[in-house]
Amino acid sequence: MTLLSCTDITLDLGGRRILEGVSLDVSKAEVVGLAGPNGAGKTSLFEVLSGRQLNHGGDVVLNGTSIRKLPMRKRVELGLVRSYQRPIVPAALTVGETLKAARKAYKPFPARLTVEWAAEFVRMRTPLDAPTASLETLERRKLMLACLLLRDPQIVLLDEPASGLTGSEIDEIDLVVRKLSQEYGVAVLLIEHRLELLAMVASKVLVLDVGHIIAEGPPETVFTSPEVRAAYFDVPINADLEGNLVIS
Amino acid sequence: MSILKLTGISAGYGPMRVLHDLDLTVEPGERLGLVGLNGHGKTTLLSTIVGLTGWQDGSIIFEGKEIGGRRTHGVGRKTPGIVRSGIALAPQGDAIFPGLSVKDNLDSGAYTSASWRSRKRRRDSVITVFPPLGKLLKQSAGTLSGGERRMVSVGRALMSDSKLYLVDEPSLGLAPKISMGLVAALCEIDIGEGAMIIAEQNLPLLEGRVDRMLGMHAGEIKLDVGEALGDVPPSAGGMH
Amino acid sequence: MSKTSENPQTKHLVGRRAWRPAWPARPDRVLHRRRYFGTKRSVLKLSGQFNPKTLKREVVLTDKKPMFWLFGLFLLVAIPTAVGSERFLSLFGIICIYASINVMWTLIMGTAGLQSFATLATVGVGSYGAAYLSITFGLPWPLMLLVGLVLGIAMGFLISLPARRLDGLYYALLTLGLSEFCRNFVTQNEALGGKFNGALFGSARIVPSDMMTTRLGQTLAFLTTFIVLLVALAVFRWMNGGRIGLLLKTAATSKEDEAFASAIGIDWQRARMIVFMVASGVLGALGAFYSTYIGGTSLQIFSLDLLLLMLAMIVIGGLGRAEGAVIGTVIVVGITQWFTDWGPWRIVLAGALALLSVLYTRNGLFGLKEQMREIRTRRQALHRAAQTTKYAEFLPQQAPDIHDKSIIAGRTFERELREKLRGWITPEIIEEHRRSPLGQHSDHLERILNYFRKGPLPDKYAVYTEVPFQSYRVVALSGMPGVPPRIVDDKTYGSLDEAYHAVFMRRINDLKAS
Amino acid sequence: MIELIISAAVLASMYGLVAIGISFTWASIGMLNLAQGFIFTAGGYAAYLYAQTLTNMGITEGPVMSIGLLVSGMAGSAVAGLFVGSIAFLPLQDRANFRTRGLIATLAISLIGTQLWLIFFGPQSKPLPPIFGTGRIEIGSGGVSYSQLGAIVIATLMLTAVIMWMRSSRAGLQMRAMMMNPLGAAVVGVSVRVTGMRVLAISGALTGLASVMLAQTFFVSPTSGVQPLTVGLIISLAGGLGSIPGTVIAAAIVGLAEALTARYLAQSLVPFVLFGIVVLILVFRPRGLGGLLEDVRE
Repeated sequence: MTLLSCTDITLDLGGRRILEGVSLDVSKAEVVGLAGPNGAGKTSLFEVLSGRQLNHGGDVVLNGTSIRKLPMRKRVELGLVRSYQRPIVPAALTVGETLKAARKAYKPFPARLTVEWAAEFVRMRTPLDAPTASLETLERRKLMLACLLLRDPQIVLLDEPASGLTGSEIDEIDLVVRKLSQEYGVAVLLIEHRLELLAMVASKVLVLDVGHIIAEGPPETVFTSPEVRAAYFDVPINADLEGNLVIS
Repeated sequence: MSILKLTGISAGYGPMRVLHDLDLTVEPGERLGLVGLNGHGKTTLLSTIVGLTGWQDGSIIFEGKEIGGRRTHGVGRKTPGIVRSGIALAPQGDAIFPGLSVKDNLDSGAYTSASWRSRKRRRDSVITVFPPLGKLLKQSAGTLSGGERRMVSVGRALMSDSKLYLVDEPSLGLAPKISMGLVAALCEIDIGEGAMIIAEQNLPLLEGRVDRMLGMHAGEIKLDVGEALGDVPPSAGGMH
Repeated sequence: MSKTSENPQTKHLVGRRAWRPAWPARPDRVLHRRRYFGTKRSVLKLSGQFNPKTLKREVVLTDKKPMFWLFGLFLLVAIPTAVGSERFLSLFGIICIYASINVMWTLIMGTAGLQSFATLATVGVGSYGAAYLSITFGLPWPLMLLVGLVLGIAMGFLISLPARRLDGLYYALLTLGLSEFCRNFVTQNEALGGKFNGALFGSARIVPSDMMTTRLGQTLAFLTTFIVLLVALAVFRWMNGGRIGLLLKTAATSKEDEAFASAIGIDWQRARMIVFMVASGVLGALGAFYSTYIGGTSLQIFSLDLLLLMLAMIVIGGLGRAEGAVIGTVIVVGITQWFTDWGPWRIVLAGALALLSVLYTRNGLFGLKEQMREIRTRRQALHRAAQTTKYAEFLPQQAPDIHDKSIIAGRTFERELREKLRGWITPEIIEEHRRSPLGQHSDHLERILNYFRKGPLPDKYAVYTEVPFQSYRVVALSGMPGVPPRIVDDKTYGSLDEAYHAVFMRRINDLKAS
Repeated sequence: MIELIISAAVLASMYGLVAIGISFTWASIGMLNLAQGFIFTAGGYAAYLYAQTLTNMGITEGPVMSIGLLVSGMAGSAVAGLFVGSIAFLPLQDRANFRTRGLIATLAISLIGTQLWLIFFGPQSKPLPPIFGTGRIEIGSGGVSYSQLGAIVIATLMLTAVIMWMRSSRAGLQMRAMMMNPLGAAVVGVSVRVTGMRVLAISGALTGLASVMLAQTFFVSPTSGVQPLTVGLIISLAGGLGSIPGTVIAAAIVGLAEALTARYLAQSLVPFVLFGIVVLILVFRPRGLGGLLEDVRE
């Protein structure tokens, strides 16, 4: 059954049309991949879905009720959480305090054990009194994920969770994504540049280009479709900078 | 005489030491690729040359003049002087001027009197390198897309009368096809007797296009790049 | 979980051991925590430890702050009561009132992070409102305090309206103008003493005016101001140290922090408003208290100079800390009220102090210790960073954090080993392995294989048989029990030897890239 | 009617000078200069000292006096601006929390400065000799005094010159570049410190001009900088910090409002009206009339 769906999302920022008529559905425990060149509007779509950007056209529905007007924190309470592309953590706190703040963000507070579970789930390996400012990218991402997961979300929006990481670090994050959907039944909407990863974990992939969905479906069919290949790979050197298709 | 000679360069930010006693010589007319993974000191090396690191030590000789030395604070205080002596930098994250038009952005790169007087000609030559900018001259730089911003940033560096061009991560954050176009354009520019250093994480982008390729690992320069990184599958470092 | 744990790496550095008072534990008594009434907070942060020198158990006080607070507050109340002169009592009374206002201001600027300069305006509204009602309707002093509280909250509500829409700086300037606005309002208004330059006297007092001529009355009046300061400090602790304070700290410093806070579901705007309302209410009540203390109020409360002086107090002490607000007040009020015969020079001195602390300290007097420590660690780290090259096998960011030398030695060894092995990787070796992945090998290849074998589990690859003798895949082990291996790529291999060789090539690549 | 317009224009041009100084400083070096009141008085006192010297030499009017007054006022304020810069800008410029610390430092300077003027010049107001003579031009029913006309003309000329210079010259481009992105400016060879001091001197000079011309009617006293500072802040707020067109429009609105209120309501209501106007503007445009720059900066 459909968990999160959005229909006909349009978004204008600073006089530019960022998204136009974007619709998507995510079912329970499903991993949906979102790919597309830079500036295609992937992150903007996340801003709309998560409620950070409320001035948009179209509707967002979670569990059958419209959350079109709800601010971000209300959506978090309903079980829709997101991460950011930049590895942000509060600058003035320690790791332990950050987790405590996440636990006490709103009532009812989850048990302390849940926090420990979440920290273990993402395999955090940092002392609790370490200031968050000194953390590296991987640990920052893990801390963010732990804070999101201790509230038992139904759907997680991950914005390039592996950006800025290398080799084995990426594997750790990938592992979290897989475990989330396969073992805990959490739906994941994933922005990702590595198509080979999407091919393995996602059951459905959407490719955005200049605010439009240009392809949608199972990864095998999407990645072999000519439009996607044109947008992503087979490009003449003097490509149009806007990311428009230049099929010569 | 070499155009740039670094000896015993160490640099870092606060307690972090990012560069470890590295030496590097750049000859006139050379196009140099600097490859390595994230966090191994490529950006710091370029920042050190123009004095934008937290602290630094070691000698940097640019055209026979010492611009380095020991410095522990005052980030960027010497940068304008160094830049004016003939080093142009297109930094990571662009650092363009969002409220100015593209034309003004480019013009601001012409900071020596000679290049300021000939700014029209220089602007035209930048546009021949990056044709899409021609249509956008009047537009405010804040409304540009990522690829266009990067072009403005690199184009601004090209506007100056510099001997040494430093380009930091031309592909970062750009879709593969856009970064390919950008790097190709960079590698076609005629640098004459000057030199250019391109720092890049994505090795295949530079392969075969630059005169010399240096690998950076953990703050040291490893010369044998082909061997160290050549077999990494292209997708691993390609899309950050 | 939420308690901070000791970081083993930062403990027991030679010469850097923090001085902590310790006394022997009573073995006959189990150490139990005393708690503040009605809260889960313990009175003193005590922890048990074993002293290896004396071979005894000790109780250690980990946080000395409460002791300093107690001592400082005791001095604040004891000195004027003991001296007992009228000048001393009134000086310390003013110190207590200003300190309470500054503590609340700190709550607004530090905890809530709102750059509001309307503090004195709120105090003044409370003060004028209470004094006016008391003079006109004969309100007794407890009701005056209540009126002040209500007026303060109302004022806080009004001021907070633009806070959501305006940027920090615009908001600061707007509120800065508010005092000027209030001052004008009072001078225009006959009922509020506009004719007498805003002086409005004759309201009810806590200590009746006939008692104020006696030493007992003066002492009593001073003690009431001290109690007010205690109340303000308690409110500060309640707001800043509690849940709301933590939530606000999460969203404190930047837009990114705010993004993080909303991502984990914190309603920081509401928390900010709560703190602001509470602080405004207390400020209004403080204004009313001021009226009951001096029996009226005057225009001086709205003056820009007083606002600047109060800002100087906060800045000298250190923004964002209650102790900074109190000490700064003691210093500045001490200078300006005690050396009255210096004329304008005393204001110059206070201003110069504020200027110096802005120029040379990061966060006032109470930030000094931290600043010194930071300078020292930075020097040490710079020194170390500039001298050694041993750390080159780490990502440069990690090196200074590693205190255990054996880790560094171990990694150095690993690096040298890897470098040596890397030098042995030749096409011949690879060809040799391709020919026979198993069995007897040359010395170099055997050593390389041995290095691969002794590696930890999580980095290892394995061969997965899809169809026996037909199709094999390379998988990577997770290294965790219960977590299945994952498939690394979509290639399949026709024979086991090919698959073995593929694994070997992957590891060779890993070795080369390391 | 004419008189109303003229007095509005005088007020607008005077306040505009101060406000543009504040706005300009904020936008280019990120420091809100609350010592602008101190700089304002410095110009007034410099002109006063000049007038004193000339009077002692026996010259009481004429071009030497008039031009000298203007120049000495501008020079005095520019020097004061440099002084503020060397205390509050240069040492703090690349430290953490520069914005807050700069704001507090300038506040402290204005606190000290007022007291110092009080110590050295005493609390009495000092008059300045007339710059533009004392005549009037009669137009229809109303008339314009020379000093009003002179103030408008000189302020307009000065503002236009500065704006033109900002728009077209290379130094102007550098300053605008620094407003947008200090790192980028450093990369293209703009020294933040040198340019910052230049900006402070220029905005100081503009303030000094306003100071001398306002001193024609209001005299010079230790606290005479407070009113222009407050109104200047209000205008730069309403105009959107950093936006020159926005500031000019806001100055016009505020000047007109002040003239209208003073004429048809009461002089004492002026602060209320001004405050109301700025609140109204900020409610509908939280970043002021021309606060586009800030949007772009993010």
